[in-house]
Amino acid sequence: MPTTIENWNPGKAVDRHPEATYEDKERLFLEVKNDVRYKDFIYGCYECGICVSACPSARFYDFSPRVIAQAIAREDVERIYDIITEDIWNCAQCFSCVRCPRQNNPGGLVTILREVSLKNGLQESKDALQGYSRVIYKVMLKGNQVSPDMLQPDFFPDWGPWVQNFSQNMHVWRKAIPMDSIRGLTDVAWRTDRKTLLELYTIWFESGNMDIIKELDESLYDLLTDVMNEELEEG
Amino acid sequence: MTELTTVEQILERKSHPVIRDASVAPTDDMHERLLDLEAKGEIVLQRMKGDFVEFPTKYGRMKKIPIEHTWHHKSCGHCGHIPGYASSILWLHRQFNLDYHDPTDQTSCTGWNYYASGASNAVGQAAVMSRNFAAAYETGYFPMIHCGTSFGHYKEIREQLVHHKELRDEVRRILDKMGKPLVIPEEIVHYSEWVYAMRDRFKERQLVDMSAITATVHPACHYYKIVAEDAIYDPEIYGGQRTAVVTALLEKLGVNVADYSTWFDCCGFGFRHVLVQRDFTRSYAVLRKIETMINEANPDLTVTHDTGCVTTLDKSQFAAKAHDRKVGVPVLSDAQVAALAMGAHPFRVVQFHWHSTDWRPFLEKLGINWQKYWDEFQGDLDQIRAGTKSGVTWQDADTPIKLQSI
Amino acid sequence: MSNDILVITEHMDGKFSDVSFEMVGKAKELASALGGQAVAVVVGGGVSSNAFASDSTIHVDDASLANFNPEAYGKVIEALVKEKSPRLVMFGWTATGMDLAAWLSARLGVPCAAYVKNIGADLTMTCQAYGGKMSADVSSAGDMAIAACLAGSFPLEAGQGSTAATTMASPVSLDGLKTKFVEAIKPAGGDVDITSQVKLVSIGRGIGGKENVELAEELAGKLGATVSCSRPVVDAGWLPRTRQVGKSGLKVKPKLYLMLGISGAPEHLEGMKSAELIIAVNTDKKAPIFNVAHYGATNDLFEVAEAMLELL
Amino acid sequence: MNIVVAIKHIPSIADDLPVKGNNVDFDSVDFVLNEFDEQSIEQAVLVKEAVGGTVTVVGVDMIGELDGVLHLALAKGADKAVKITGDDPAADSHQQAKWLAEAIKGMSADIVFVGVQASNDLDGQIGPMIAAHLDMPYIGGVSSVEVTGETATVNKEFAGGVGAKYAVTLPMVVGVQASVKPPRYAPVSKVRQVAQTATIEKVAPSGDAGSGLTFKKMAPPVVTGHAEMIEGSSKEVAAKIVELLKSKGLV
Amino acid sequence: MAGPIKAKYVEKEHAVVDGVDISGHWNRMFEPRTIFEYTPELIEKVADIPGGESFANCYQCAKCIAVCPVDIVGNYGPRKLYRYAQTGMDLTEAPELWLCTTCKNCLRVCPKEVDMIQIMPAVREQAILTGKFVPPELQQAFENTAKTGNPLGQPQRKRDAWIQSAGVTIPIIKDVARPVDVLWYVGSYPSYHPRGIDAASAAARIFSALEIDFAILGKEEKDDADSQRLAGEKGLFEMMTEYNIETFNKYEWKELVVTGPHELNAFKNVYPKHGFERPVVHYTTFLARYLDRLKPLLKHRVEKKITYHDPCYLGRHNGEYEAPRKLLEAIPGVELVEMQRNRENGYCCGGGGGGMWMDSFTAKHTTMRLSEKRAMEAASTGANVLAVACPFEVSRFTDAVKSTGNEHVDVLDILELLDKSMRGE
Amino acid sequence: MTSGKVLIIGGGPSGLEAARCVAELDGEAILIEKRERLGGTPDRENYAKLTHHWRDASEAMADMAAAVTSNKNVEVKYSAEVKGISGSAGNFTVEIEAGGVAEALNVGAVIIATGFQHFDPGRATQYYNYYSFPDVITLTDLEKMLKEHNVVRPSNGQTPKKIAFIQCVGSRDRQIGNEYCSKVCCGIASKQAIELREQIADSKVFIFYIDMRMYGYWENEIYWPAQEKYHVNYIKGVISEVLQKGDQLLVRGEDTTMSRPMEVTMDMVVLSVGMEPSAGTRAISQLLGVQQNKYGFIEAGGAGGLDPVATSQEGIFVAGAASGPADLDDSIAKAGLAAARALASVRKVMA
Repeated sequence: MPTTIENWNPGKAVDRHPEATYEDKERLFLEVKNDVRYKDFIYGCYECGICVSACPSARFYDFSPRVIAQAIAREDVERIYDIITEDIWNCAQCFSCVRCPRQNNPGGLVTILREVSLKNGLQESKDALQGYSRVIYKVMLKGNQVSPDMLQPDFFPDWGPWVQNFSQNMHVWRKAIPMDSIRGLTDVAWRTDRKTLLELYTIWFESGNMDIIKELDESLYDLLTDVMNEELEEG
Repeated sequence: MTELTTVEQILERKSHPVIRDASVAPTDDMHERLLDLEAKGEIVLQRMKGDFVEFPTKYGRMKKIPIEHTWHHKSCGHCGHIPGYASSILWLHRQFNLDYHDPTDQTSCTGWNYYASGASNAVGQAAVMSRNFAAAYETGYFPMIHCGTSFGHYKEIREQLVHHKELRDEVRRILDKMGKPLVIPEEIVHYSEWVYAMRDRFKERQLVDMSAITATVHPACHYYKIVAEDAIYDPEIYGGQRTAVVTALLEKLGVNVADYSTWFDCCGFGFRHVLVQRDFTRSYAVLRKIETMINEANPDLTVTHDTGCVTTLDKSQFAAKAHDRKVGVPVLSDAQVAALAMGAHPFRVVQFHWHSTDWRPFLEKLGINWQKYWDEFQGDLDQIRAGTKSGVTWQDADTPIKLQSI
Repeated sequence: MSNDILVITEHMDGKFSDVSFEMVGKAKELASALGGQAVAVVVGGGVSSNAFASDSTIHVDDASLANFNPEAYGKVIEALVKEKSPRLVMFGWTATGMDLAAWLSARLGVPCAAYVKNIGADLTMTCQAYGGKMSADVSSAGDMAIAACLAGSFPLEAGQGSTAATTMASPVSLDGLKTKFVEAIKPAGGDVDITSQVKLVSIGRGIGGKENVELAEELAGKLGATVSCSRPVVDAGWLPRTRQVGKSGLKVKPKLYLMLGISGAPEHLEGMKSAELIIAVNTDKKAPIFNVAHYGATNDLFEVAEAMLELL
Repeated sequence: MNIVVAIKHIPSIADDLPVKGNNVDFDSVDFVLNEFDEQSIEQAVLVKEAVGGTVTVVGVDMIGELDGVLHLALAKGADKAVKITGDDPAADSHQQAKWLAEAIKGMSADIVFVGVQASNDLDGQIGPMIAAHLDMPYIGGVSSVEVTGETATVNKEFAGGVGAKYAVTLPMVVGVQASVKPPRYAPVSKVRQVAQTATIEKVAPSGDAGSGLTFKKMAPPVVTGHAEMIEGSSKEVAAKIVELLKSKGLV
Repeated sequence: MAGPIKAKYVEKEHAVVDGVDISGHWNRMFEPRTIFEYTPELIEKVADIPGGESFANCYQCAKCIAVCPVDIVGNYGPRKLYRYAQTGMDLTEAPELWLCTTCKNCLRVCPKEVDMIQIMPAVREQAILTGKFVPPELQQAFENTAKTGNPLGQPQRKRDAWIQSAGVTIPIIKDVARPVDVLWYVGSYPSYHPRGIDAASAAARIFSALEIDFAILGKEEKDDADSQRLAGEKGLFEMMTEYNIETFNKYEWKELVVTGPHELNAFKNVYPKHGFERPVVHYTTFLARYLDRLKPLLKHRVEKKITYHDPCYLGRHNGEYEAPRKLLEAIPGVELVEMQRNRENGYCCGGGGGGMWMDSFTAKHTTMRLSEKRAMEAASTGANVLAVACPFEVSRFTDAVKSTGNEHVDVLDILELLDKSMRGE
Repeated sequence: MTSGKVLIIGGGPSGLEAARCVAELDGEAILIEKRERLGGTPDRENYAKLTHHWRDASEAMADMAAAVTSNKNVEVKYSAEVKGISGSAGNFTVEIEAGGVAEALNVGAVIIATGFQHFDPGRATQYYNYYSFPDVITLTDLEKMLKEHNVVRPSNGQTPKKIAFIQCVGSRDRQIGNEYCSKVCCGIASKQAIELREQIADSKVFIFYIDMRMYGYWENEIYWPAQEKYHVNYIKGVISEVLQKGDQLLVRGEDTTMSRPMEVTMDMVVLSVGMEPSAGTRAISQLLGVQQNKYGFIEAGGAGGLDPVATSQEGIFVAGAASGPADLDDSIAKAGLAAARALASVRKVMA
């Protein structure tokens, strides 16, 4: 096909994601806009750059909370789709950007964008969270986000010889902690009552969280629902 | 009176900073809305039972900090990766015989996962918070949050619950299923605020001279950036321009607090990044924080008050050695520093062995013979290995030790 | 005066260059026609000099001649030529022969022809001239002449043999030389040896600038080839000398020689013409390379390269 | 340090060369500076910039147009220009070398640079011949020159990327293959300024030294073969080349 | 570019620290994107060069970016140059110095009159005079112009060789030895470039058919060097100017007709500063005057859909937009369609300001050639002929239609189209 | 008792202009001023040059004061403050204390011209460290140094070579409650930047801004010359914080046109502080019972919104920056209008 002005895309043309229709992009935006938090998170942006000033991601990535706020303030549906598919996973969620003199909350907008991305099963979010699902599994099932046994030397060589030392001594070190709620536990951070976990499972189901997990990773969903349902039935 | 030069006039003017007036605070006071909701019967507002003290927040509103009868909302990161952090907080309570509750009817706030993955939603997050607060309420103890992210996250959820009826209704529907009321405590309290409140009492019982130590402070983003008006500020600390927690403690304990230009920057934790994208976390922690601190302040120690920050700043230093970056600053929490000052055992309580950046020079500078205590602790471990001891207990750890110098 | 023909052979790293054998072969042919002898001259040591099919071989061996030294070699050859008084002295038109042939010519007042491609029985020399744009037939006045011959002009095998050499000491004193050999310079380490490559993508001046070398690298990468070049590319600093094909560079014999923007100066042709498949892309349809290449195209090299990248 | 650059003004080979009798029709060709001389001038100026001294450029004025070339050399950093009023477009290398050597003799040159070769070196290069006449050592094929005191250290290139380093007691003649850096650009304003202010010393040719060669014939070479031309757009050409490579098992 | 946001990083392929293998991404460290210093002195450096003053005027309104032809295929434009200079780019040493085609579209819209037509030649001249980087291709064109009188490096004595192929007698002014009405300045590309020769031959035939009393300079003609001037070689321009003025003044003629817009610009706008003030006209303007006589000659229909590309130096620089269109409309059968960017906002072919000789250099810093962009625009109109009126353009666009896969679009000079209609080929 | 007199509160530019206008329209004016001298903020804060014709500020204020003090229709009371008010339009009794002496004035109308005060950069945490770092100063601090032709770094007395202005300090910021634009800071900063470049030839001057708000002729008279002639560097992107780095100041922000974070050292940082209602304006509003807007300025505009000097109280008018950020043009224009409206109101009652 000859290259013409219509099909040539030098990389700066508006439509970076022709694979999605405008209607799809608009639908995602409306989901974002309909979030209860939306109007607390965006007022308008006059491009002062204060949000970028302390943004850790902007130091290394071509990432800009200002652009995110501006795109959303303008309701630039195309650009917002670019952000959903390209930018949001670089945010460190530190909320340094909330110093915004307009009281926008770009980090909060990213939170909503991420949720929408997941809820709609966008491939980019699946890719971004690929290595992370074991943590989701842990938090949803155990009620703790991290546990000592997650610190495998193979996954953390960049933390130095400490990781090997730790991993060799984990069991005995865990017993040498004076707190009763922690002592001896290696697969969770602290001891949690079974009743507490059942309540947590109830929340996951009732809040619609499980639907998000289903979009993200079906097999993870199956795994979690099996365990949770079984427990809930027993409980 | 002689006429002041222009420069003298400028400097004179600068010597009288304005004390902030709560009446012109740009944000609304949440507490009035909470009282409204309580009055309408929409929520249960949990009040502090025991002693409390009050301190000004960013815009001058006074915040109540409970001293005792506290329900310790533990942090996943503390308990999972830096247990000496959690045990130091409790150890400090025990030193003053302050009544506290270390619950097992507690889940994580799940904020870490939420900020990392977005794999949850506002309702889910609010329900988790409310469930935990309801669990605390049932015990009668007042929640004290260990984790900076939980603290910030809960502050934000509180805003959302207060502002959005539909959210309250949805959360209440879920809580009803487990027979729990929708409870919001009258203040959301971070443990570092308690440490701040207790600093004079710590000072009274200080056993270790810390005047040889130069330390930098990393204020935790989620403590003071999320719902910024609900963090403690003190006109005496940085002229009220930065949060006072941590810094005030260190100054009280006689530590020389040194400033550095990237104090406002995040640690680089990134939630998901620290687990699966550590190139970013490492670069940020080293280039923006550790190296800057070394260049500008050359500290013996850096002190912070959140889970993620301790982990990130401590663990990220190692790999940067491959590029000959300047690293080697041990990282502790304010609670650990306070405990150490009061004679907590470096290993049984403070659990230094969970920290990766070399802490020995720091202890040596404090005049602490760490080897002696390490040997002692190894004895504990040997017994545990041999099965003659089930573990280290408060009994082993409670008594302050007369720290032996080198 | 004799009808002998002296062939000044050349060698490096213990091996004689091809042109030495080629000249000896030609000298034999000419000498037999003239009724003289073909005498191979070997200057310097470290080489087995019984390698030629010459009528005789003189080997001047002296420690100070171990490495090529134009001043020392010149003195030795001048003395030998004076002594032997041959009809023709043959040099290779090479990096070493170039330093000597014209010098000797001026020293002795003897005619010299360069770029010699052929020598007739009457000693008429056919020379390449004006960058290959011309061919000239010249004859020389006087009893002695010097011919500096282009490599590849005569068959190689005819010169190969095993005539026993007569070794002799230097006929002149080599004291007080102003020129000192310091050290050999080997090709920069780490870089590829283009002479051993099966496929080469070779670029010339037409590549335009250093920044465009990348395109050739990319194409070579896709082809499993290595990038080589002509002299101007090296002179401009766009590629290291180790990549230069041609007389002053390396002689290559790859299975594929894909040329981009090389017009085909004779010096370059000399280095690559025995490649098995030569494809040349050059916008100048009159470029001499098309006389040597097997396939040619006159399109823009960048476009062709980019289009090939897409296809590969 | 007296640095001399001997240059050659030679027929341009950018175009077909017309023949007249048994030689090139010199009246109908453009003359240009030998391209190796551009390298040689650059190398000379670089040496001057490194150790100080003056650069004198000398050449034989073949057709009365050498001034432009000399001005260019001056604009690029040469200090003095000398032209030998040869006025014989057919003067061969032997003749030019003789004239140049005679002219250089009076210059007390410490080092003489020449372009290693030229496309009209039918009777050999001028460098070694100048060296022979001046009784100086010569090294050709040089790609770098460094002068310290009385010694020049030069790198000579052989085939195959191999080279050798020589230390030569000055004076000497250097045949430059390539200067260490590519020849610099001389802005025309500078050249013109030079043209207005510079004086070019004229020297009458001295010494007779023909090559002793007689041209029996001069003609374009007989084309032995020609490439099979691939026609079409660049994309088509690329496709055909790729196809060809595939058919030969080369990709 | 689309796709994930990349950060710059360093990582060691092999790294073992304290006995732990952290090779590769385990030790990766990012590099900051932060601006650590501003360099206003680099703006002043440009503004201090005579001609560069207006560079400092920019207040970042960005109107220029929308119309800058280079930005459309890359990341460029006066506003950006100002910012780059403010953040560390020394324009005298940066590749950006050579990307501007002096198309003048930015000046057309600039509220602060930041004048790249003055700035670029001035700074480039500075770069050249101080021996800074000059793109090798451009250096070659300069050297060719200085040595051979034309940027192509073709022999001067062959300057009039093309007239053999014109099929009509083309008088050389030296030979006619009498005053003529029109001195036709053919130009370098029409004299040497095969596609240029096609247009020159067509022009000769048209002039003859119109019975115009004209002559050319033949071997005495040399390049106008205006583009070399804009590329920074003012000295070269002045040298050529002196020669050309002297040559023009040697003969008696009434009007100078030029084939190329760059020559028009040189002789009409710049030569007067050197004392040459004579009537100069582009061939389109000239022929448009003869429309009445021309129309009857255009006997053959040219059934083509034609789009016309405004040369920057004919249009924006010299205000001629209509004559070319009138000529095209005069050809029977022609349907004239406009590209979106036309007349004042015409898109640049990339050949101006020395761009003609920096194609591979420019290609390195843009996503596609300007000529390709324009060829695509032309193809998008559905035209099957792209008509041009600048000798740079025929060769540029002929390449461009091929490389963008639009070979079905013929690139023809208006002269060729008129000639076609006249002769019926 | 009805009175034809007009009381003008405040002796700054708008009070002076109001008094002059009342007098010139053959009215009687009483001008009360809290300080011992006239001239208002330009005088008190040692303004150097005005943006109008680059006039010397003291000279200009002296001219304005002279026009009032030399007019017999105006009575000026110094060290005077309002203590209470009663009555209504046409018949106000205003209790004042002048020079320690209490007094009751019977006036027909009141014009409030109590002006503004500069935003105090310590009022809210903006991380600019005005109170921590000596070399962080405000526009007014710099103004005085410029006036004295002695611009130095307060920390060490040395001449600063790199100076940054930070715009919108205390303005346009929901976080500190001042959402409005203070209108003059862009012009003043640019004016000072020109003066800096004149006084310190080898200085580099930067202005970090959100957008440059240059009303009317300030564009061509100040902004363009600042950039074109004086090569002041305008960088879009405001500074988020000022930090110490060695003996210099590090300013951090985003360069928004480059879309890159920036972190640059400076010798001196000037905070372009905006306007807030003066303490006098706040107090007078309370005292006179006129409505204030959410920022504390006097709510002006009247019912239709097009009466820029009307307050919520009949017979009480407002002039100058007491009703919101205003430049000298605005202040003086409003003063004239207030004078006319006040006179008209008392004459209506008198008639």
